[in-house]
Amino acid sequence: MLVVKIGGSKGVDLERFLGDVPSVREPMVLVHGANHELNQVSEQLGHPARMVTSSTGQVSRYTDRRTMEIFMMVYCGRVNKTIVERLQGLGVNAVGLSAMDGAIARGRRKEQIRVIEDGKPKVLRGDYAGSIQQVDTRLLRLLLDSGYLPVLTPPALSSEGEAINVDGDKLAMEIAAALCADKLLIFSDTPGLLRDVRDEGSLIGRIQRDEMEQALEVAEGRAKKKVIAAREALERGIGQVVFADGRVDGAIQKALAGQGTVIG
Amino acid sequence: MLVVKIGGSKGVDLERFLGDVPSVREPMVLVHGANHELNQVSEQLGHPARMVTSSTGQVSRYTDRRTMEIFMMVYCGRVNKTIVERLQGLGVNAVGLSAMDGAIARGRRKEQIRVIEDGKPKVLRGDYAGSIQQVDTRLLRLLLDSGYLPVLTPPALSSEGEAINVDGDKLAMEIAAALCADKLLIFSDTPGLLRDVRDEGSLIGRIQRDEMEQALEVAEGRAKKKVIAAREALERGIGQVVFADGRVDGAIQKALAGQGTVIG
Amino acid sequence: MSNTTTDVAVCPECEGSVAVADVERGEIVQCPDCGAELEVTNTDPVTLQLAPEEEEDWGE
Amino acid sequence: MSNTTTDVAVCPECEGSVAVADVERGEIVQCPDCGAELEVTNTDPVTLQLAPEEEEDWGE
Repeated sequence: MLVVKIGGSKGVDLERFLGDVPSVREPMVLVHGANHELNQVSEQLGHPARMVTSSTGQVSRYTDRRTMEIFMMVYCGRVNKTIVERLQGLGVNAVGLSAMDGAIARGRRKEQIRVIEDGKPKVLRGDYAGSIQQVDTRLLRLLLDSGYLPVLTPPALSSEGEAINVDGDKLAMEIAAALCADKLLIFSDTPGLLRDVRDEGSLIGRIQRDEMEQALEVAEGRAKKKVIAAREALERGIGQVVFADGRVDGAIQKALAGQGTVIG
Repeated sequence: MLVVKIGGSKGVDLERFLGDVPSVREPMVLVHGANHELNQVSEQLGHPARMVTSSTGQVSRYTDRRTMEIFMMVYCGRVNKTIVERLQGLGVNAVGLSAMDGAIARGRRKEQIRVIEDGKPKVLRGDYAGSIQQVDTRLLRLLLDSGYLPVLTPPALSSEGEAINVDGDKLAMEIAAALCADKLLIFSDTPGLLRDVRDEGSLIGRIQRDEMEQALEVAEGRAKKKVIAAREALERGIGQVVFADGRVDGAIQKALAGQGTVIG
Repeated sequence: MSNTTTDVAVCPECEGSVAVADVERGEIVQCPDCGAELEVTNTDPVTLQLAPEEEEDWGE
Repeated sequence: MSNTTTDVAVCPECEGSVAVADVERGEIVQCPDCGAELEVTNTDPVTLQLAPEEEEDWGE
């Protein structure tokens, strides 16, 4: 069982990446984001993205109700269905879902969050974002057992049955843990985890389970979030986590063969 | 087995309509459009809807690739997932799908179409629209048998694996026929088929199978398309077609009880 | 007198000449000789091809 | 001297007075007496309540 996360980063050519999917024989769940497209469409619709930073430096998108509508349009509409269209065209029987469908992922909506904005500490309310508490794999197993390829995207469901923005990497990790995946492959527009984000040559090849702490020092910003997710993934029983390059041809096969940062 | 079509007309309060869904005990597929929202969002994104008319007076949306992207955002993103969110909140285990997912509906894309625009006869190419040729019910049955409520929307898939805009009512009818539905309920912002579209009091209550031809004279514009679909539905083995008011409380139960235009 | 420019193109069916004025790409004109329905495939210069058949039933 | 308007509000924890200038709704200020972190719930007049705890891990 394989869980593949393709990011919303602009550097990755989705069309080209998906060309490698038919070569994968084992059961697979594809999880995607659409961060970059969401920023563009939010701009076009006159509701530009409002990024907020927690006191510990974590950056996330303030997701008010209007943003959630645009989020659904971009993640669940444009990107999810373009992937399904492309895969169907390649003869792969894809089924596009959000994590709300069949209540796949439930989480807790943060009623209020504390952020630093324009240098001032603030409390923000009405944020439709949160963390995943539980995954129900029945729908995914039903589809996988019948030969479908689930293509999954945020949002998830809050306990009150509202859509909530959840981190795409975290969603992929929670799904992989719940499905006891052998491998979780996370693709983005870099060769993998880099010692120096500006130098694509500084790829970290291998991180054994006992080298996780050092890896945490190396990673910065978004990469740091990815390492935290990887560590938790291994603790939750996922066999291996690979951060690999989504821009190359045959990206999935290369990652399966160990190209990128292999952890565990 | 019940197939329910809720239109994209602006007059219907979706939130209110969906409140009646938990009361329905039998297996059900919900099919929806989003015509009105698509016109709004296309405007906001600076790609206003381009409606074209065939020489026989049929009006449809010229769906170029950019329009299809917006179509996916509005139909599969905003409206589909808002319905799923609302139903999950009501304790109904909804699964939102486009007709591309699991290749539910395949059709033929019209390479070129003949239209009348600004009074001139024209050939238009690059229209991602077409008619449904074939429905594969396996995914729908799999979901229904496991207690999920499929919430379905265009687009469908062309034989070349491209997304195609298909008529929402036709999609509902094709699904109902393929599932041998007992009833196909089509809701909109009118009490049912009206003798005079301007007079909501002129509701046609009942149309027996042998009164179909007269009904065709009565209906105009979009309503005409609906009667054509109803006739074909009955010929294809669907037990009954009901055109009912989507604006009232308990809309589904009332339609099941025969309120609206009952055909067959 | 509006300064419409009149072009003369060749009908692909009967090779008769077809005079057209102010046409757009994709517009359908009729050949005065054989009556065939022709599609304007280009406007500078005007080229014609047989227009596709009428087809019903499209999307929403 | 910028013409900042200074308001004085009451700290809900220790009832000490908290002078605040040019604050927005939602902003967090600290009570000079008891050090509690307070959220500005209104600005005209300024009202304060105990700010919620710090929580990690949100959406994308």
